[in-house]
Amino acid sequence: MAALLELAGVSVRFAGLQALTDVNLAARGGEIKAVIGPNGAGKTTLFNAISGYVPIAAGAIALNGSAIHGLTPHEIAARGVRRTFQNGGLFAELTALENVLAGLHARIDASFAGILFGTRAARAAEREAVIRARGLLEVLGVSHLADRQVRAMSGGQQRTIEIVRAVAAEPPLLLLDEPAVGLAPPVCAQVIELIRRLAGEMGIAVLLIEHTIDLVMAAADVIAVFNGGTKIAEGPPAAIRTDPAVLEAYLGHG
Amino acid sequence: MKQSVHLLRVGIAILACALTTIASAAESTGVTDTTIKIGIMGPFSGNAASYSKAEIGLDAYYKWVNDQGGVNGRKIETVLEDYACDSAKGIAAVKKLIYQDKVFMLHGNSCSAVAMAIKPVVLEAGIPWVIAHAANGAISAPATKNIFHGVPVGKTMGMAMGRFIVTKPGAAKIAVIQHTDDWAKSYCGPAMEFLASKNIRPVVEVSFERGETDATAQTLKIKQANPDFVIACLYESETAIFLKDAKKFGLNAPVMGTAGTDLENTLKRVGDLDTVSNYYVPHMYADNLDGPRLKRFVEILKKYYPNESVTAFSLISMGSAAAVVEALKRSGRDLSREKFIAELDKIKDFDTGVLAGRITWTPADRDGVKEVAVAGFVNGKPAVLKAWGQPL
Amino acid sequence: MNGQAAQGAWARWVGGTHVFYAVPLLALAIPLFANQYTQFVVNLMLVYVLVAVGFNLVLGNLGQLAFANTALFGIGAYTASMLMVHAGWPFWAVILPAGIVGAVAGFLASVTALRGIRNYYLAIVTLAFGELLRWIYIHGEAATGGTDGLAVPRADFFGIALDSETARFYVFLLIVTVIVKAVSNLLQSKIGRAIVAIRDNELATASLAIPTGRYIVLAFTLSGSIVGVAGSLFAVLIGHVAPESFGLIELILHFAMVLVGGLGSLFGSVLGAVALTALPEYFRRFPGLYEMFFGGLLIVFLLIQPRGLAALCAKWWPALRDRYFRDR
Amino acid sequence: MYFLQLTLSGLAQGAIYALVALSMCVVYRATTVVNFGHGDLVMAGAFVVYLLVVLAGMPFLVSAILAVALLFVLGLLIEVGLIERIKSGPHIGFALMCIAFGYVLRGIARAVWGREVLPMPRVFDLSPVMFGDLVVTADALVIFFAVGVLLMLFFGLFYRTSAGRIMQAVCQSERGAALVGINVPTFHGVMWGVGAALGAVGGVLVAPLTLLHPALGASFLIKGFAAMTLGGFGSLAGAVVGGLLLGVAEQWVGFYVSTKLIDITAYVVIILVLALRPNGLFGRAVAERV
Repeated sequence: MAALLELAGVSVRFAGLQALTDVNLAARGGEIKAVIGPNGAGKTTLFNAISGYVPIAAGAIALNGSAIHGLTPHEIAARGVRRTFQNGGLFAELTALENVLAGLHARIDASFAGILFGTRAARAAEREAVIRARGLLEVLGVSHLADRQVRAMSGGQQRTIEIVRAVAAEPPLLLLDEPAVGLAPPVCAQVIELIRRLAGEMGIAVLLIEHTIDLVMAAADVIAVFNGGTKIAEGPPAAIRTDPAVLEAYLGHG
Repeated sequence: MKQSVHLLRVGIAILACALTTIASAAESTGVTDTTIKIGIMGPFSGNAASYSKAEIGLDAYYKWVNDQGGVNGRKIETVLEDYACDSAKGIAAVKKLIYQDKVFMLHGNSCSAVAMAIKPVVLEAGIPWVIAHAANGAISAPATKNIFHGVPVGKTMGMAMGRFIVTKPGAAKIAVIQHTDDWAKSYCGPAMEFLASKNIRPVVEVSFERGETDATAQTLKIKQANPDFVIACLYESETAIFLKDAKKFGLNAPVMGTAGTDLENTLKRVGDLDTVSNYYVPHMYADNLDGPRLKRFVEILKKYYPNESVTAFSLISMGSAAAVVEALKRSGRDLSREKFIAELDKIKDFDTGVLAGRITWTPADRDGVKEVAVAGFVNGKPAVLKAWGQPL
Repeated sequence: MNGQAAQGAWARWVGGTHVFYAVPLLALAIPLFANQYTQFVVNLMLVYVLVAVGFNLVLGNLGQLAFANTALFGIGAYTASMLMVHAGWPFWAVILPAGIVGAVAGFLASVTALRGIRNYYLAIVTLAFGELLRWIYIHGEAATGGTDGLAVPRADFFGIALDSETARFYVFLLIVTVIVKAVSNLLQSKIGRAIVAIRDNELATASLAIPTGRYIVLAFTLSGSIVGVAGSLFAVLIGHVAPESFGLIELILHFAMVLVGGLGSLFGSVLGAVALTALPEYFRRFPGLYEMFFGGLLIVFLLIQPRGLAALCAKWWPALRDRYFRDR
Repeated sequence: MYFLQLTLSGLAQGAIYALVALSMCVVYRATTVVNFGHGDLVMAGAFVVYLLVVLAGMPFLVSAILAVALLFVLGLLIEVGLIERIKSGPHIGFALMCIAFGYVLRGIARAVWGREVLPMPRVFDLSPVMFGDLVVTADALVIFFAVGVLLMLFFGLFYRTSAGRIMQAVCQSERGAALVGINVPTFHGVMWGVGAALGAVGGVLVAPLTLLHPALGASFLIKGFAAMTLGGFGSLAGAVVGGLLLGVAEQWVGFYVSTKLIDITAYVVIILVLALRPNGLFGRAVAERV
């Protein structure tokens, strides 16, 4: 199967600092690929480069064979790349439902004038989206949170809603930046379960940044290890566990 | 749906009712057996609050009239309304006085732009309005049924300023320094018009905004033009700053100020006589502010507002108050607005005791005060002048 | 169970269009009880409802610290009166141009915001823009009447002479109802959600395929057009526009309306405008104390009720909570 | 000859703008709050001096020191009592809070003095000094001297002492400073106090030049903004240079172009700088990182 996302020789520089060097990486539908590495390894920079938040200095990023680097974040998102954010990317003043509806934004077919005058068509488009969003919350087991404001929710609930929002528009590629950070183990397990369902049932390609090694081992099909801005290893969990370069990188950092 | 239609019908019915309700003001509104209600609107707050000293003086005067026994057995009840020199607040204030407090007449207003905004409201209501302080002649001219000007209008002052300037031998070049606001324009405009009629046009015109603390650029520009006379339409603080800078940079031409400043206070602010000895102002009063003829009026003010300091604005509205009291007296016990307006129109050559000019109103000319003198320092003392170098 | 269902239906009815229209319908009766003064104040409230609704779009919903609101208000008022005075246009014909010119000014502010001038920089540059405009009003004498301002001729709305407070009231009420309803529609749609999303987290908004730049421009432009229309109503209500009406003190009033009503709340904008138009009228009897109380009120709200009256009301009556979707 | 004279007057004016801009900048650097009520603190400083000199009959210098001390306390109280309390809210809250307390200060002055325009008695009764054709008034000399001493003192403290280094550290990173045991809230309060006190010096210096009225502060706020923007937002030295440049620019523009433009020089400066060179002359990047 051809890769959905393909990074070839991608480098990113910040003010003379080399954040990513010559990275090659691919993501496939239905596959969960974990990206691990010590702090400062360039994991989040990798996500930012893919989703268009930082410009790349060299290389190419292709989605379904067409280049997406150089596009703005919302253009890349429109092509089917959705992501979550390390320190939470939800709209705190909105409810879970409204957050998920924002994820469906591009799918709501209503014109500006239609919305302003409240035409039947515009209202119908809205209504449809609301039904869809509620359905999604239901399917992913959080319908009870729908009408609650996000800022009043627990960390685990927020992570879940952010993931639901990211997958609302059925993106082929999902980038999850530490979805389980700071969560209690049982909640953590629920989030992992959710991710597995997304890949398994919806066939989404998932790239996942995680720190907790046990968790990564349990969730990921493939693991890519980063250190100092370069990919030092990639392979199935079992192989990574014994990879000498990986061991050295981790031991080197204590 | 049905409910909405019903509501709509009710709404239309209400609308029709409201449109046919026509308010009609009674002729004797605001008059009871014992009182006459007079509405006084002034900028008691906001950036132009220093103007409202005029309305405070006015209020003191009416209080004094009451203590003298009132008018024809009635006491005057003043209603003070603040409008902060803002048009919207001004309209609200006037509407409140007319339609809510139901006053007999209006006596007030310092800010000309606001006076222009409320003029249509007053005309529509037909209530008598004596303008206490605002100088824009367009408020009272052309004459209308119910609006009277109780202070000299800008044109009168400007002409007094201009007339005085041309009495200075060889005065050919004048310079103008002014704020860019309607107040400054109401003085400087007519003064320049008068001078233009004598073929004297300003050699340099500069602006100096309120709140600025340095006039170097303005002063040097004027000095460069080497004028024979400078017209300065500036507020109290800016006048002081300009005079100080003029002294500092050796600009020795005489300066003609406005009635917004007076000699005594300007001297106090500037600090030395040398700097103000060449400063002149149009003088609306019958005497110096601390002179014997005005003493009575200062005492009236101090009796009811003991902490109020006296400036050029303080006594300015008392003259028209005296005329109003006279007209109220002449209207007799059976007071109505129509009668009162007729009596105001019969005020002729009325000596108010406080203003230099006498008040005359006619149905065709409501610009009541047509004489303004000029004052300057003579031998270090403020004095009223007939012409350049000629004390009265 | 049954009671709960009934309550739900009641809440839906209350939160629905019926109630929205009930307010202006009830307001139709105001002229029966009002004298000319109170009617004028009510008309002024209607003008300020538009001012607050427009301002809140940018300040509350989009969360941008733009200080250009009085400038937009003034542009609307001047555009309307200049067209009426110099070109002799009737009132109904100048409302739209006032909105368009306001929209252009709002658009300019949004371009500044898009260039990365945000937060305090945006505040300062828009503040400067407003004062610059006032300078132009003062010195553009031929067109603006300079410091004397412009006297607006008697207005006419499709044949209805707007020469009484009552006539102005009905026309204003109609315009305000239409605009507030349109803004309400907008806020409860994908556009309203996008605007609030940008305020809460601009980066995350872009990650959902929402073109953030476009919605920033939209919010500013729309805000400008609404406040511009408010300016045209103001010109007709006051009958006289002068530069002094659009200074910093006016700006503080606009701020206070949005804050006291509730940042980001449409219902709050209406409440704030009504409350803070009435308040100065009450403070007439204490001249000189107004500024102190007004500033104090702002401080109290910021400390104790930063979400304004709207949040307070929503606590008692949850149906009034601002929603950014609708399913009817 | 006029050129030098204009420049000199401009520098004297600019010195006051510089002081106001610097005081706003101190608050901004330390707490990232732009104080929209700062003009009213300048006004408050001027009024307190007036009170002490005219009503309490104290000598000017003593009054000035007392006024500055009082404003320090006021600044500190504002930070602790108002600004710190809304820390968790959006930054719009800070701007509104500053506008609100400024309005209250103005309201207090209005309630007490309302209609009066207060003249300050002459303080520096020295005759002007002549350098050839160039006139330098005592007022200008006092301003130069006072501002010069203050700036040396301030920058000396800020860059040369250990206390100053602590201040710089907190400005760099609040979290870091808290970790090494600096009491950040106290620091913020003190810096607000310093800002208010510096602003009050501006008011004290302006008071003898003009008459006092409650709306005095508005123009200083705008001038301060313009100077800060010109110098690069957040740059302390930039604010000072910006203030001086603005003062001089006003005089030049007024004389060589038109006096009508003096009033808007500050606004034009703000708009031009943010449009053409948002970083100002000395500042770091303005645009928020995306």
